[in-house]
This record gives sequence, structure tokens and C-alpha cells, in this order.
Amino acid sequence: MTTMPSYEEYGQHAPIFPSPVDQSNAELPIDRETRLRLYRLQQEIRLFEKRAYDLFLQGLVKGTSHLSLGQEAIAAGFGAAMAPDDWTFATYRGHAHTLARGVPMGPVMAELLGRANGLLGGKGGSMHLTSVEHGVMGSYAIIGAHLCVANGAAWTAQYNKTGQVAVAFFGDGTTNIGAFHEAINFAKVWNLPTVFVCENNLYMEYTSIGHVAPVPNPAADRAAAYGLESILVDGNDADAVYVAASRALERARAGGGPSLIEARTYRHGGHSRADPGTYRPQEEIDAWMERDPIPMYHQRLLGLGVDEGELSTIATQVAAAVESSTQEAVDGPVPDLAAIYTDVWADGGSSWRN
Amino acid sequence: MTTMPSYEEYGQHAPIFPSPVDQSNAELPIDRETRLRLYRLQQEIRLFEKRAYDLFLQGLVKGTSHLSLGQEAIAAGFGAAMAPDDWTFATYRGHAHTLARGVPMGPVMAELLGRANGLLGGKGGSMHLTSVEHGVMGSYAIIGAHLCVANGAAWTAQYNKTGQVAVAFFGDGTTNIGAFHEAINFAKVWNLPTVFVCENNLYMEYTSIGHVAPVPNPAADRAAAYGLESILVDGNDADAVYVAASRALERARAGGGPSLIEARTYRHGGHSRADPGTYRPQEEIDAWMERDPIPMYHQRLLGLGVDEGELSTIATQVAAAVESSTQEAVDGPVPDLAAIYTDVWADGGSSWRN
Amino acid sequence: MAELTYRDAVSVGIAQELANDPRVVFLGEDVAGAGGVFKATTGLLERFGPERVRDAPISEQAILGAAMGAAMTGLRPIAEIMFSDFLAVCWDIVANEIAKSRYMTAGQMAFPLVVRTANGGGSRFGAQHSQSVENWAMAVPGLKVVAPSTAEDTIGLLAAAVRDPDPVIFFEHKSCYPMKFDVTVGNGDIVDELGVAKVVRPGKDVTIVALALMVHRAMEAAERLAADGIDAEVIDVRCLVPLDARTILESVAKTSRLYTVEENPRLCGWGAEIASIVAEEAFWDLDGPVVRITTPHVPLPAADALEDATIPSVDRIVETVRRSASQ
Amino acid sequence: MAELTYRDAVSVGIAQELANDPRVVFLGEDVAGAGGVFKATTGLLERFGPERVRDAPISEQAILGAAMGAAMTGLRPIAEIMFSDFLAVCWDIVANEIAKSRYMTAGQMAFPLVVRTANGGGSRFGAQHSQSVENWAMAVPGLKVVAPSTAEDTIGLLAAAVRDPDPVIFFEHKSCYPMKFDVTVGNGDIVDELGVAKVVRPGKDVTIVALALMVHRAMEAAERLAADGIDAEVIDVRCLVPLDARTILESVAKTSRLYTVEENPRLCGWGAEIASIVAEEAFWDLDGPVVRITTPHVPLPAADALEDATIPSVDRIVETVRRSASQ
Ligand SMILES: Cc1ncc(C[n+]2csc(CCOP(=O)(O)OP(=O)(O)O)c2C)c(N)n1
Ligand SMILES: Cc1ncc(C[n+]2csc(CCOP(=O)(O)OP(=O)(O)O)c2C)c(N)n1
Ligand SMILES: [Mg+2]
Ligand SMILES: [Mg+2]
Repeated sequence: MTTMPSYEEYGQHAPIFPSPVDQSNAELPIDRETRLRLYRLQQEIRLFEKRAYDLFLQGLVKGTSHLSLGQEAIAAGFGAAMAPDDWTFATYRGHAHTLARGVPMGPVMAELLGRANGLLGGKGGSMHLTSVEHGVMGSYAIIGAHLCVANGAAWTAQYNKTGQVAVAFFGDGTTNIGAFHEAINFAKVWNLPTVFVCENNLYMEYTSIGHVAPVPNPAADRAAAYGLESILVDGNDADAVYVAASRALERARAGGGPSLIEARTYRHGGHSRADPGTYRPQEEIDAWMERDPIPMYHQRLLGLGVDEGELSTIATQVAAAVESSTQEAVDGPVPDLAAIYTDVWADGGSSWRN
Repeated sequence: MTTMPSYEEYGQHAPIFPSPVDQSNAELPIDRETRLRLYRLQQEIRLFEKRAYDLFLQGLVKGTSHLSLGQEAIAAGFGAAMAPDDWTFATYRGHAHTLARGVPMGPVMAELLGRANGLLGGKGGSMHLTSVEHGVMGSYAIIGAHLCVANGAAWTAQYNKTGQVAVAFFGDGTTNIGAFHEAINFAKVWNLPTVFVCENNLYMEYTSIGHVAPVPNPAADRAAAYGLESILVDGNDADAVYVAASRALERARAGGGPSLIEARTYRHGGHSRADPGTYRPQEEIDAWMERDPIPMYHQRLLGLGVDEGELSTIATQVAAAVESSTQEAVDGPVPDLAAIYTDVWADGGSSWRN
Repeated sequence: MAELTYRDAVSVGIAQELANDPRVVFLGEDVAGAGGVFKATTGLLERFGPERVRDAPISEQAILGAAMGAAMTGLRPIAEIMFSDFLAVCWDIVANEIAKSRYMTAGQMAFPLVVRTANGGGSRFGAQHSQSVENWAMAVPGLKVVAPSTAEDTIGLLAAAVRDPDPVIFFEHKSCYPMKFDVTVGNGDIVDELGVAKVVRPGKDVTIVALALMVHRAMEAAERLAADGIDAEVIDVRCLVPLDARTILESVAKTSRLYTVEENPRLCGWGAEIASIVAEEAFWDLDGPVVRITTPHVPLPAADALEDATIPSVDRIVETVRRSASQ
Repeated sequence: MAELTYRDAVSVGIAQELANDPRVVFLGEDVAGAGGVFKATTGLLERFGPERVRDAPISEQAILGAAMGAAMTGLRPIAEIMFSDFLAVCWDIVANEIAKSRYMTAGQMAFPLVVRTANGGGSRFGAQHSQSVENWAMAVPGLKVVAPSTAEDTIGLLAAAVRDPDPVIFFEHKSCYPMKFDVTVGNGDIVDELGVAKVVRPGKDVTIVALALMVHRAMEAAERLAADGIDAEVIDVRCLVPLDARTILESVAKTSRLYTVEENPRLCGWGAEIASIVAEEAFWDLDGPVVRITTPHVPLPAADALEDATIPSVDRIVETVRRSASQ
């Protein structure tokens, strides 16, 4: 492991520095099957998104897309910890969280390409991935709102006493918007089973979070304002995330109310498709690349006695799935123009007058 | 001094209980003249608002009005501490803060009556008192917004290096809205000379703040989330408020950035004109009535050697001013209907087309 | 027949729906313990308990977010936004989230929810507590928009809104709260239908289309116009989305003259929409200009004299119709 | 003459105003260090320094509140709201505070500020990043509303907006950013005037009124209609408030036919307002129905094929005018 650059070296670009990998996480009581699942999920997200990026370069992915390359451990950790009927609320950077709930790759890829066989028939696009069937209750592209919406799902669970939990993912920059404050406060006041997960990747779009937040840990340092415990985890370590997720989900299910978790991480690429991310110092990028969650987890599993062959089988299977999803997407038809006029109302149509 | 009821006695109606009067405030280094000013300001607000209430009962004050009876020490403390060119941003409950900046009573009373000689020519009403000439930069009736607006004035002061400070007053219930979070965060990030003053009167409209906030001190307990010091003062003690105000203003003027002050207090009446305030336990009301800031301050001044005669002269002068302001208001003409079409634009008119 | 205020109709209507369907829940600021700042929701907490009638912090985004999330997962929430002016603080949830999410997800989710809010002027509350903003909602695809003018319509349309599978913004008029109305009380629930305008006064000379408080003014104006020999047909639109354009077009086909009476400020109101529909689809039926009677394009002043002269009055309606219909 | 993209015109325009008046300041998210997510504000931080060009947290209410408070105390802020869809998260500050405060205070305060925002579709961004919401702003009294279609107008109207003593919401069209235009560069500043529409193509048979991106489509449509023998006059509205109604009414007096081309969803758009004005004031000039060509009343879909077929296209304009003008 590299030594991390000091605060001064990062300067204002990274007042928050990566915590050293906590090797004690290897000791966490996580069974082998779960760890292999965490590995597979991370690989799925990684390989899927690399492909999405290639397809963007080929002009096949239209519009915008926001990748989670480098942040996979968080979506994977939650994906593995959540129960099948729990609810995910994601953002525009939501491919990872969608795949982590078991949504098949084909429809997701087709949606990025704007095809009729897309998850949303091409109507939503990359930023709004949703699969109610898998508990993915939408991806939201305007900062903050979905934290409030997640509370509503949590309210249903509380009202119906189902033990379900709503999990909302968001970024560091999102902690500055009003809806963040309202949502977390409301969840605590109503004692709702909502888990708020801040993926602190150190940047809002192109601006360092240190420039625009007055506390070093934009979520964890604000938890006390809502009567919540301050929770900070290594977002590049799937085991650490899995354990934090499990605890928060358990608390919520038991009627213990909401949690706010901050997971530190780093995105490998730019903010969105068009951004080369050049505003970030090379040394910062380099340091974080050394902490790439997937090779790290690979090493962890080998250290725990998992066979290299088993891991490469997983990688091969995932690569094949990405391949076939690409084919499915590329082969998908362009949506029928009639789709423009459907789905405004529950009757299937869009008529607003007689 | 009465002993305060315990938390249990208050029950959920007042998780926050009045701190005992801190007699050490009598020792605060505040000169006699300032103390007399604090006394006069409190009397002005009290007598003016009692009259406004009478006029409402007579059907002369139209619409709504929100009184600060019982909360006068806060507006007075700040009024005395602020420099003439500092800026006040008030709420719908803003008579007190307007008067405390030296705005004459007549135009304020006339505004409550909807007269042409009102402060706003009858166009704004009780909830929007403004006197730019006196640094009263508006009263705002939608929760939260003006905290953001105050930052803008503070930005001007910072940009022009004038040393002016913007002070925004608001209630406990306001700490739950998104704009509160955005404003305080922004002020800290930009290091603005804004002083945020939460008048915690234990209730939003009719609902106890303990029902809807997850921390006992809704502003002070959230200060750390913005990297700010937690400041809690006795809002019924004008001296305590004056000192806290002076310190925060000084810090802001010196480039030390924003402050968030929570002042605990209690309103004697209901939320607005129509509310009898019956949702509050009688013992809670009784306890706070014993802590009425004006008799308490009266006693303080007598204890400090001020002559009873001097104080009653002040009260008499204030009563006379209220009397003549009432006359001025009652005699005021109904606004000319042409006023409907003025003041939308800086050219004085409202034309939106040719 | 029972006499009921519009204010009481609100709590009767909510109670009816809470009793009808256990999935119905109600939240807002000061709505439970305090019975609402307009006293339009008194008794609901006592009758239905704190799990179904729930007070919220001053957090309109959180309130509507909760309503949206609850609706998509199977509840049927009614949320109160105290004054319609405050829709501005949660407009993102309304216009960008609630309105669009069904479409964006290709119909995967439904949002059976109602946002009730006190709309309109006449209370001398000034520019930030008196607006008529039904046109804000009408302008956003994906929202249904209702604004009743009577107690019975309030109960019936609220029921229709709650039972509708789509999001409805339900504008109650503050100045209607104290008004008393006869309500037909039968054995069953009172349930009306969205998207149906009512011809509240048949007439043959001119068509006057109005909404909420303006319906009462239009009716009074029609009586005065009758004395002048102008027989006005008055239509209570009741529902802006879905819009019963047919009823309006049929009326114009008969009278050949259209007047709209709107409380919202002039530009881009629902009156402009209806005027435009008529100017396109019933152009050949028209015998004269389509005239909109609106609040001028200014914020509302607070003083009683000013406020009264800003919002369309019976006098203004009478004079406008009289002057123009004689051309 | 210089060739300039609409995107570059934005930074040229802001730079001109920052250079012209030390009271002008500029704030927004990612606008300074990053030069804007549309790269429309590059170089401003470097040239004018961090006190005048300032990055803000993701806090739109705080951003516009700061602009408002700064304006009332003597600065002349330009604030960026990255996408116009996000106006919904700060709509209270826009519609209830900035728009009304001058009126409520009987003219005690002025709000010389500009809110710049990227508006409109065509980028396959989906329903929450593609809206045309100029009608939201037009519906609120107290706001001036501008939407340029060319690089020169962007500079000139931005200058007029910044120098105007009232608040202006300035809608830049995302799909225009990459477009190149000739700009007349003289010695002095480029300063235009608010409230003046432009007849961009004179014609005698029909009047087509358009805004922003739609102006370019209307122009192309007019050329195709000319081939069919229909001589269309095309008017670029440029400014919705103040509205140059006179230019439109004069054109209709000449052509007797009005078409509006709007990108916003159908209901309560600026087209409805203009159609209503014409249906009232130019009724006797009209030879046929007033026709609005709009985006249908649906949220915008994301897929390219769908988005292209939703927003008014050159084809749709041509067909609509051809079909209806021949009636
Ligand atoms: C209300 C609002 N403001 C601004 C944006 C534009 N925007 C999209 S993503 C983003 C940065 C978000 O940063 P963060 O919360 O850290 O999440 P990340 O993208 O890093 O995952 C911004 C400013 C938006 N979508 N919504
Ligand atoms: C956004 C918004 N929501 C709700 C209201 C209605 N309202 C007016 S005052 C008030 C209570 C405010 O409580 P607090 O902040 O404690 O101030 P206080 O009135 O006690 O001084 C409420 C809910 C409002 N004006 N604006
Ligand atoms: Mg981030
Ligand atoms: Mg309070």
C-alpha cells in the first residue's frame, strides 16, 4: 500500500483524504458466499460501465451518462446487504445501484442507447433508471429530491409494518442542498426506516467539496444536527460498506429509525460523459487508483483463500453478460413514436381534455 | 423567581424549558444609557403591539398580524447593538424588529390599517414591513427565504468592504426548512458577515417544536454542522441578548464570518391574530409570564440604581407615541386605487407590453 | 339536504376518504393536533389517530416527497400545503418529480396522491399569501388540477381526486371557506368525477367561464346582466386538467361569445389556454373577440381597498361583458 | 464581423458587463474554476478574479437569495442556475421574493439582477434536464423574461438585462450553444433593448411567432413554405416581458393569420398568451383560427428519436401552416 499524500499535498482539492485500507475488515464476519457476491457485483458494475463508456465513444449512448467507476464497492455492499423487497432510490449516477439490485444488464444498456427494449422504453434515459420489480424505485436527476421521496417509501413500510427499508444514495455535493436537510430531519422526527448513503467522492461536478462545504465530512459531520450517529466508512472497501449497510438496515427494520452513512470514495473518470476530469491533481488520482476497490477486493479474497480460478470464472461470466447485453441493446429497435403519448396517466395515455 | 416546571411536567409541549434568569447578566458591562435604550425599545414594542391588538379587535387592523409580545428583549437587544447602517431581515412577525431600528410608529401602524400613509402605502401589509432608510430590508412571510436574502446583503458588505452586517431573525420552526440549511452553510462557505438569530419560542404555529425537531435546541444544536459555534442565550433578558449580539456583530465586521444565535423565549399570545393559543399548557404559560422580559428588566434597572421615576417617564413617553401613531393611522386616507398599478418595475409602473 | 360550510366540507371530505380506504393517510403542518390553521381539518386526528393523520415539520419538500414515495409504494396520501404560495418552496417535487416520474419510468409507477392547498385572495394577507397559482400546475404535464367552488363539489371532487390513480393538485379557495352551501346527503359517499365542467347557469347570449371564487362572482354578474337583457351562460370549470373543453366549446357554439374570469395574474393563465382553444377550434363560431377578465399582471396588494379592486369583481365582470357584448 | 458561437457569446457578454461596471458580479455552481458545465463561462475567473466570479455550493436557494440581497444593496449580480429545470428548487426566491418585493415595499427596493439559465431540449437529457420553462417566469408578475436566439442577441440582450434596474430571467437555449453566428463587432459595447421583437423575415401571408431555438426552425419552415407559395413573416419575440405586442399585432393586421411556435408543453404557454391577445385585440383582422404549434402536453422523453418527434420540428411547422392556411 502507498502512503497517502498529506492534507497539504492535496491542498484545497482534497481536504478529505482516503483513509488507509483497514485490513481488519478482512476479519469481518462475512461469509464466503457473500464475499463472492460482493466481488461479482463490483465486477458487473465495472465491466458494464466500461462498456457503456466505449459505446458512448462510438456515439451509441446518447445524451449524458454518469459513471461510478471507482465507486463500485458502495453499490455492491448495499446490494448484497439489502433484502429483496427493500427499496433503492438512486441518482443520475445510478447504473451501479440499479445493477446491484439484480436488474438485468440488457434492458439497462438498451436504455442508455435509447431503444424500445430499454428498461424505460427509451423514455427515461441514463439518469432515470427504474425497475420497480427489483425495488429500484427510480433514479433522480435533480439534486436532493429523492432523499425526500425515499422517506415516503419508508413511511409506507412503517405504516404497513412490513420491515422494508428505503435506501437513498447521493453525493457529497448534495449535502449542501435544502432537500438534504429536510429529508434527514423529517426521517428522524418521524422515525422512518430510511438509510441515507452519502458517496463522498470529493467533488460535486467539477468543484472540490472542500471549496463548498464548511466541514471536512459533509454528511458525517452533520449527523448530530439530526440527532443521528456519525458514521464514516471506507467506501472503497466492499466489506466495510457491507457491514455498515447491514447494521443500518437492521436498525431501520427494528424500528430504530434512520441512519446517515458517509462512504469515502473516488470516481476514476470525470463527472459525466463530457468531462475529462482534468481539474483533479494527478497525484490525487494516482493515490486513489492505487486504492481501486476491485483489485483490492481481489487481493482480499485471495488472502482469504479464495482460488484465483474461481475469481476469473466470475470475471469471465460477467464479461460474457456485458457482451450479450451490448448485443441486446444494439439490436434493440428505435422506440415507436406513439410512445410519446403514453404513460402520462395511469390510464396509459396523455389526454388532458375531451 | 419561580422554579421552572420539570421536563416531565411540560411533557411534549416543551422539551425545551426556560433557563433560570442569569442574574450575572446584571454584571455585564453595559452602560446606563444603553440599558435605558433597551428598556425604551422593549416598551415601544410592547405598547405598540398591545395597541395593534386592540385595533385588530376593533376591526381596524385587517388581514393577519403576528405579535412579539413576550419576545421583545431579542429585537431590542439587537436594535441597540446594531450600527445604523447594518441591515435587518425580518419575518411576518416583524413589527418588533422594525421598530427596534428606529422606524417611526405612525407609518407602521398605518400600514397595519392598510392606509395610504402606511410604511408601504398599504401595499405590503403587516407581514412585509420594510424601511430601507432605517436598514430594515424587508419582512418576509414565507419561511426560510430571507435567510438566503440576508446573505446577499452581507455579500455586498464584504465586496465593498464596508463593515456592514446583515442580521436575519427567524423562529424555531424555521430551522426545519431547506432554506435555513442552505443559507447558513452558504454564509460559512463564503465567510459572510451574516448573523442568524433564531427566536425559539417553543412553537411553530400551533405545534410544539419538540414534536417536529429531533434536537432540543433546534438552532444551537445544529451550528456545528456548519462549522459554527453553538450559541444559546436567554432571549427574555435584553442584556444577555445585547451582549451576544454585540459579539456576533463584531466578529462579522472583523471578517470572522457568520454566527448562529439561538435565543429562547416565549410568545404571550397566539401565533397570529386569530389564534387564542389554547394548545399550550397553562402552567407553561404561567411560568413564562413570570419571566416576562419587561418587568424583569424593570427590576434589573431598579436594582442597578435607576430611578423608578425615570422609567415611568419613558413608559409615559412611549404610551404617548403609541397614542399619536394610532391617531396618525386612523386618520390616514385609504390608498388611491392607482397604487395597484405602480411599483412593479423600477420605472414606477407595471406595464408588461407595448 | 344539509347546510355545510366549504371549510367543513374539507374535513368531511377527508374523513370520508379516510373511512373509505385504509391506504388513505393525511399529513401536513399543524393539520393534526391543531386541526389546521384554517380549521378545515379539525377532528380528523381524534377520529383516525396519529398514524393516519400526522403533523409534519415546516419542510414542504419533505412533506411532498413523503407523499410521493408513499404513493408509489401503495398508500394514497393527502398532503396539505398550507397556502398555495408555498408550492414554490416544493415546486421541484411537484413539477419535476411527481408530475414526471410515471412518464420517465414508462408507467412503472403510479402516484395516487392529492396535494390540497389554500389558494386565492380576499383575506388581506398580501402578495405572499394570496396568490392564485392554479395556472402554475396546469402548465406542468402530469398533474391533474381541481378547484371546487362549493361545499358539495369540495367533498365530491376531493373524493374523486383521492380515488384517482394520478396526482391531483387540489386548490381550495380561502375566501370560500366561510361560505355556506346546501349539500345533498344520501346514504353513500359523495363522489364526483374529474374532468367535468358544470353549466351552473344556462344562457344564450354569452358564455362566461369561471373557477372557484370567481364562479360566485360570475353568477352574480349574470343576474345583473340579465336585467340588462344579456342572458349569460355561466360555466364552472371545476377541473383544469382534465379539461372539459367540450362543454365550453358547445356553449360557445351556442352563444358565439366567450369571457373568462380568472383570479390569477393576467399572463399565461388558464383563461389564456381556454381562449386559445376557442380561438383555434371555435373560431368560426365566434361573433366577437374572446375577452379575458383577470387580475392585472401585478402582485396582490394587502390593503382591503386595493385588494378588492385588483381581483375581478362583479362590477368589473358586468361592465366588461356589457361593453364588449354590445360591440 | 466576427464569427461567434452562442456559447462564446455568453462569456463575451458576461465579460463585457463585468468590465463595464464594477458592481457586476457573477455566481453559480461550477461557473468559476470550471468555466461552467456548458463551458459558457470559461476565462471569466482568470480575467476578473474570485471576488467577482464566484463558485457556490449546490444551493440554488442560497444562490438566488444572495443575488437578491446583493441587488437590493447595490450590486448587480448575474446568477447562473445551471439548467432551467432547477428553477423549481428555488422557485420561491424567484416567484415570491425577487418578483414581489419591489411591489410589496412600495418601490423602496430595486432588484437589478439577472438569472441566467440553460433552457430547452434537444440534448437527449430526459425530462428533468430539457424543459422549456419560460412560461413559468412569464406567469409571475415582476419578472422580465428574455430568450435570445442568436449570438449577437445573447450579448446585447444580456447587456440590456444586466443594465436594467429590474430582475430578468435570461433563458439560454442549450441547443443553440454550439451554433455559429456572425456578430457585428464595433468599437463600443454591444447593448440591445428589452421589449423589442424582431421581424426576422418579412412576409405577407401568415405570421409565425417564435422564440429561441424555434426561431431557427420557423425560419427554415418559412423558406420551405415560400416554395409552396406561402410568404411567411417570422417574428423572433426575444423578450416575453416586456412583450412587444405591437410588432405582433401589426404583423397580424397585415397577414391576418397567426401561428405560434413554442417549445414548452402545450398548456398555458407564452403562445397561449399571444394567441389570446390577438384573439381579443386583433379579432377583426383575423381570417382564420389562431394556431399554436407546441410540444404536446407531456414530459420530454430521452431517446433521440422520441425527443426529436416531441419538440416542434421544421416539418411540423410547415405541415401545420400549409394545412391550416389553405382553409
Ligand atoms: C438542484 C440541482 N442543482 C444542480 C444540479 C447539477 N448537478 C448534477 S450532478 C451535480 C454534482 C453533484 O455532486 P455530488 O452530490 O457530490 O454527486 P456526484 O455527482 O459526485 O456523485 C450537480 C451540481 C442538479 N442536477 N440539481
Ligand atoms: C414555507 C412556509 N411554510 C409554512 C408557512 C406557514 N407558517 C407561517 S409562520 C409558521 C410557523 C413558524 O414558526 P417559527 O419559525 O417557530 O416562527 P414563529 O412564528 O414562532 O415566530 C408557519 C408554519 C410559511 N409561511 N411558509
Ligand atoms: Mg461528489
Ligand atoms: Mg416559533
